[in-house]
Amino acid sequence: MTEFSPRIVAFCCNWCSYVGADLAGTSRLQYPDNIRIIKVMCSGQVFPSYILKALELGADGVMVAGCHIGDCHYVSGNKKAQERVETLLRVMKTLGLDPRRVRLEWISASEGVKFANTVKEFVEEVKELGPNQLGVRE
Amino acid sequence: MKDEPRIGVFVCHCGTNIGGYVDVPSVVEYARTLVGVVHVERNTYTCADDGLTAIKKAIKDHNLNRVIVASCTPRTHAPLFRSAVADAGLNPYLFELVNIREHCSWVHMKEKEAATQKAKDLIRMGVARTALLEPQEEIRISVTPSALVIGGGIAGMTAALSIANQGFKVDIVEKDSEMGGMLRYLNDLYPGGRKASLVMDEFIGKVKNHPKIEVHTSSTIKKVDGYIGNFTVSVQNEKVPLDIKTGIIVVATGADEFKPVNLYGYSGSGNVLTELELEERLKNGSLQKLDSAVFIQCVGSRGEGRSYCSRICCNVAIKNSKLLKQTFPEADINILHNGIHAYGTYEKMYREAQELGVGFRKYSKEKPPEVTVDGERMRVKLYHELMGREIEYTPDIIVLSTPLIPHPENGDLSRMLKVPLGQDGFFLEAHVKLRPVDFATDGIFLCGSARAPADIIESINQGYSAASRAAIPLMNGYVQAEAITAVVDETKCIGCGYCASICPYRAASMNEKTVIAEEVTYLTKKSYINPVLCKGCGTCAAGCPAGAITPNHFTLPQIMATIKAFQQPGAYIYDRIKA
Amino acid sequence: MPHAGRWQVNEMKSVLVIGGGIAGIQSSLDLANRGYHIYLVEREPSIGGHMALLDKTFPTNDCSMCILAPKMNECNAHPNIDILSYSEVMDLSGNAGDFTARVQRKARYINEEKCTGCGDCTARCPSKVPNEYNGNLDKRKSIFLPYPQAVPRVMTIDREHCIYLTKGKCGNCKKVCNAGAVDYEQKDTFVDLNVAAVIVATGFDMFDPTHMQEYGYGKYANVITAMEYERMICASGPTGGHLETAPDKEHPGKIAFIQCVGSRDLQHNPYCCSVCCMHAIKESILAREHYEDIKPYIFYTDLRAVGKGFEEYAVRGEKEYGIKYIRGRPGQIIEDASTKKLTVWYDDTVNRKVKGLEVDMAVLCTSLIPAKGSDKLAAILDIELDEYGLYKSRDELTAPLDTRRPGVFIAGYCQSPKDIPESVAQGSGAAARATEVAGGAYI
Amino acid sequence: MKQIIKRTKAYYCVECGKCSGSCPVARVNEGFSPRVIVERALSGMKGEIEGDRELWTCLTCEACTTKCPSTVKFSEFIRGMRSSAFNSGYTSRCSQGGLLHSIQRVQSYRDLVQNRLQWISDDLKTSTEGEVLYFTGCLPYFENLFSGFVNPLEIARSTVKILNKAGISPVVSPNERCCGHDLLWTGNVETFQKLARLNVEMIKESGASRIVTSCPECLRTLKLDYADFLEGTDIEIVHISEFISSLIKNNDIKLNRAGIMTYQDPCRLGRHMGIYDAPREVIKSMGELVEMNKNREESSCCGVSAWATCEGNSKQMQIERLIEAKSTGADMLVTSCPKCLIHLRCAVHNQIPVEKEKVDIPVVDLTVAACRALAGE
Repeated sequence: MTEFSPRIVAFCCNWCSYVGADLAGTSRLQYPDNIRIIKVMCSGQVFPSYILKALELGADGVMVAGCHIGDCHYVSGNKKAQERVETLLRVMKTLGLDPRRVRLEWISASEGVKFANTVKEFVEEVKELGPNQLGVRE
Repeated sequence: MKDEPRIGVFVCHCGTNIGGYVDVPSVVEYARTLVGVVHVERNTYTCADDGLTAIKKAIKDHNLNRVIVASCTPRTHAPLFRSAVADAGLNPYLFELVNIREHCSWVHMKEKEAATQKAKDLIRMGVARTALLEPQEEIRISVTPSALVIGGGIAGMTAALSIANQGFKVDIVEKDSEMGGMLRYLNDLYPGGRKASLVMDEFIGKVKNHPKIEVHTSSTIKKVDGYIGNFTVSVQNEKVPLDIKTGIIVVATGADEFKPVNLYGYSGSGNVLTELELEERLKNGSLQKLDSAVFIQCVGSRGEGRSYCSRICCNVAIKNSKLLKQTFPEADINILHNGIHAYGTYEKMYREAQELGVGFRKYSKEKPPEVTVDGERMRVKLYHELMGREIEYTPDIIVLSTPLIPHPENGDLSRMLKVPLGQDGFFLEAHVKLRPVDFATDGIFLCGSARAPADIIESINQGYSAASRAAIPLMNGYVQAEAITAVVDETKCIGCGYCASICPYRAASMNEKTVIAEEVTYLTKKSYINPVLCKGCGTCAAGCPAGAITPNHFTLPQIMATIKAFQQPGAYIYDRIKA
Repeated sequence: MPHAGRWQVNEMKSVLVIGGGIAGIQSSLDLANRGYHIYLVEREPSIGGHMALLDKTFPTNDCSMCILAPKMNECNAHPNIDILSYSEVMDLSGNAGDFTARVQRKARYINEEKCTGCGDCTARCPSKVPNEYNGNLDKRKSIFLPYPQAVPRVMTIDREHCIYLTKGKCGNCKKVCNAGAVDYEQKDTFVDLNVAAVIVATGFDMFDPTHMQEYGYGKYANVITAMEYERMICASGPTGGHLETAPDKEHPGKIAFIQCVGSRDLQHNPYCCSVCCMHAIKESILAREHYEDIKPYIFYTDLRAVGKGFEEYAVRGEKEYGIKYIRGRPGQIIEDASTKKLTVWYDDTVNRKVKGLEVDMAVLCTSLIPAKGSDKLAAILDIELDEYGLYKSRDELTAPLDTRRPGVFIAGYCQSPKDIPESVAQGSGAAARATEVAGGAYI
Repeated sequence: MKQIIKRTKAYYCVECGKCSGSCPVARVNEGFSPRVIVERALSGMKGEIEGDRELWTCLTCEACTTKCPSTVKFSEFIRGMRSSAFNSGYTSRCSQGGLLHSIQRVQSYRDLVQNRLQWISDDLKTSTEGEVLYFTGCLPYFENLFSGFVNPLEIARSTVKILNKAGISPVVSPNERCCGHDLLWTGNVETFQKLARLNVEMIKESGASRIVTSCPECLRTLKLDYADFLEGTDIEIVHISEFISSLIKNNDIKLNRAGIMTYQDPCRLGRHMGIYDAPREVIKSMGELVEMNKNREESSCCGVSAWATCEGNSKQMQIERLIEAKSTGADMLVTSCPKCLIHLRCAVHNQIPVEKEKVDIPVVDLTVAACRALAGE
């Protein structure tokens, strides 16, 4: 049996975490290939429905990454993101979905290392959780 | 959607930066299979002139209405490709950049197969999104033809003078009661040895006499509103608060000298001094007699906690050692260093100090000098690595070369201006190499030691540099705003006011509207988002209970299509979700 | 090619920028973006300067061409910028606000307006000459583009080596050119430009270490200069990014980077070049990124990592990329004639012993010296040179961008040693000064 | 010491270490580092330098001096420090038990009557007065000491023969004294000055306007270190290699082919005086020149200077140099300094640590080789 290789989608804000991911690249930090980034202007722009849709379609993990609290390019969008993700996590619990499949991270433009490490950790954690049951179709 | 997508995909090898780790030909073949894609090619460097020409040619030849470039980060290259697309007659927002370098080839350098698969996925996701892209129009914002410079030191004064000489009104906001910044505390300046006070007076004189410059001393920034071209800065001085309208802002707040309390016997009094304290003694002539002096370099820098090199301290120590030697020719002056960083033509100053007889002794980083202070008697023990032995000095004064450190107020200012600080606490420019005095945020610029330790010449250079960058929007009289803003669909808006309550820019407001329904006409409230104020963060949209707000260029259908494409590894069929 | 007639029309204020390296490019864009008309005069066939020849840039390891190419293209596409490449300024008369500059447009034997840069001619050109844009490590043709990203994308015929121009035979390029762009009869032309201000940004040249016999450059195959190394490790360079050593083209196991070759040297160039420590660290890191088994050694005098984030870069180079820093300038390099391996003789500060280190490649970080012809240009512009042959500021402390001639400004390395961001900053700064003068306000 | 530092610009030292990296002695002697010696001086450790045996180890070959980026005149610095040490009562460890320095000191007695012209055979034309003076140097004494493995006086005879061939009958004076080079470089400045005065008297008496030397050390000493003593005169001083090469250039003499040769640059002729091309031109006119890897400015030293230090290190340097010479495939190793000749020959005279084949190459003086190759002889 081949090892489970999770599929993870990450919503990164244009100003900090996308740039942090760029920095991981320019620093040639190697991390697992399981992640696909979708750029948004702000973590506050992430509709909760995006996250659930991704899970529904079988993503094994979803990450939302924004600027550190206080550093939001749009002042407070990340705080809104935090509130919304927390709400969604409660919903997920009720749905019987493991909330550990969704991660909210603050990664700044200078934190290429943190970006790479976060991906590594998250991939490991999702591996332990195993495949998302919603992704298993007949 | 009005038109069937005809997407062209251009995959960049970026030399071997992508081509070396991703199987580009197979990515190209895969891209051909995606629905909506009518043309695919690969380029050695898509960003080069030939690559851009190829894009324009393909748009014409294949009647493309959407373009994807799969190459590097959009941060540096999107504007270039956008303008190429625009040159060929397409709306520049019908372009998408898929990052398969920073986010793919460079982070998966040892797994070509996986990297190739990831590149395919990212392109598939890009195609899904691009198919749904819509043209956007940029708007022009008029610019208030004046500048505000925060900080009245040498960098700020230079910037202010140059902007004023270019024809614009400038307000200088200085927190202290007088201008001059660090110059007020300096004795002689390098290179050349001119008195700091003379240089300072010359600059202050020019600033004060300039009809276009207004100086606000003892004033601090309380609040910053607005955006490029239209800032309102609230300034508090001793008497009255003042709102200044300005088109651009220059940050020239300088830096502080680190006081090395508890290092090398420094206590703030006595004969262990910092460079600034030495300058003070030289300036007021209180140093009457000197038999021996020891300078210690890199005190509090280039180590744990404060890792950076403060750039100017070697030159400052050389300057001061020369002065001491000239004043007290018989004195034994030694500079204990961990590498003399007299970069550029300052090497000459180093040579001159050597000629005068200043001693330069390297210490080992592992065994830094030890200072013991016993009343009046001071001893410095140096482990000389090259000779493999200890040397002892009994100086009259010990001068500690400490780094310039960021102001503690930088944090507040950075929050008010919404510009970032680097890990070292200095302000962080937009790009280390090519945008040294710009912030990522339009309309705010940076110069002098607020950016990183800089000496007088460098501060002046950067002052002019910031003045040049700042004057561009002022001279044009307008800036072109990005088109990515949020728009309200009034038919969906339920008038709840959520958007207005959370918008940090007060771009969303509730307007009264008369709604004519089939049977009744009634008055309600509808959201309106001011496109000039809106920054396009989309936070309102994501929270709108009615889904009435669309963040342009990042619409719900576009993102949803991307998410779907993410999970559909096979040949992708784009989903037409009605907007 | 712009027409002479058009240049007399001068509705916008015009500024002449001499030198199309990063400093000159920055000056040009800053001024063009505020509505000034720019004549960007470049001696070489393409703008881009030395930055175009670098692989990556410190301390972010940004790909040099990746960040430069957009700016080069922006210059080319800008409606307010005329690039006069392969041209030199011959005379400057008049005063600030109203100068007349005479520019010699060297015949490139190509009609710039017709040439598409397709390269058909290059493919058929039989004449091969050492490629100076690749550190002479490979050959180019006599009709050529300096490098694929060259701007403007127009061919140039090297009149020294072209078989037709030297011997009257061949003519292949003309035969194959579908655009009809080849013109062997083209002559040098002169144009007069009316400009309000002049910015000089002519950069630097590299010191030739051949006569420093102790390092055996030119004599030993595996002793190269840092500029040659940049080309070699660059994916678009002559070896496609592979480091090759004699005799078998294997990549080196050990590389010695030798600092201050010709600089900080009272016998040659007394100043510190400001950038060599950093580019050696970068080049070491790149070596390790290309080949994990490479062991880089940097022989330095003082490791001057003085810019923003530089010290941290140096530390990272040691900790993460295994760079071994050795404080000592080597005295001699000796080649083993059969294996072509090199022994670098140096004094080790820590052990206080003189040792010979056997390496496979030695990279000489040679001095950056005043651009050739600086003295001539200084005479033409009536500005001064300093003791090093760089352009002298009116006041080195308070007016670094000004020269003794009002309206003529200097920016970049030609003013004093500096790195890319400092050159960019000065490029902008000179634009500000030029605007002050051209605007005529409060001067 | 402060004076010495000032005079030699030692204060310019930035500890770059290029000197040590260039130093042939440091490669074979772990304890020796020019950089550390200067560093000690700059730290004011006069006593330590004077008392250190390594002060005398330096060959003053100028391998470092020629390329010092800070233009520190290291060999002059060493000379100064040795003089300072000498005045403090320290002396060098003179080779041959101090015999050679004794011989040189004895020559400084004004009333001494030497018997140093016995080598002038009947076929050689010399004069007591004239335009050209041949300064023979210590060759007669070297003949006395080292005839077991070299013939130093053949150099003198060859020199005169070539001068004769050019129509010159040189002055060779019985009152010539040692030029004082070795004493000067081992700190005995006072005796050097005595010798210089005596020699200058002799030179002035001879009426010569041109001096030819066959020894690079004499050349350097007369040309540079006698400058003060010869002030006011207009005497040209040339090395025999320069003289021969000009004869060849003017077609005054012709040389027959004498085989493949490699060339050892003597430190005094090369790095001290900058004469690299003249001897090479002479060699090329009588054979093929194959260079050793280390040549011209980069040339290695013969291992001993001023008879100050001869020890294991010296021998190691000599053997390595001979191996390098042999590996060029040349028929002979040509040098233009009697001391190089003596030292390189001496190295293989007794037991050697390597196989004989590796170092087995004849060492010949340039003038001797040229004289042997004179056409029509």
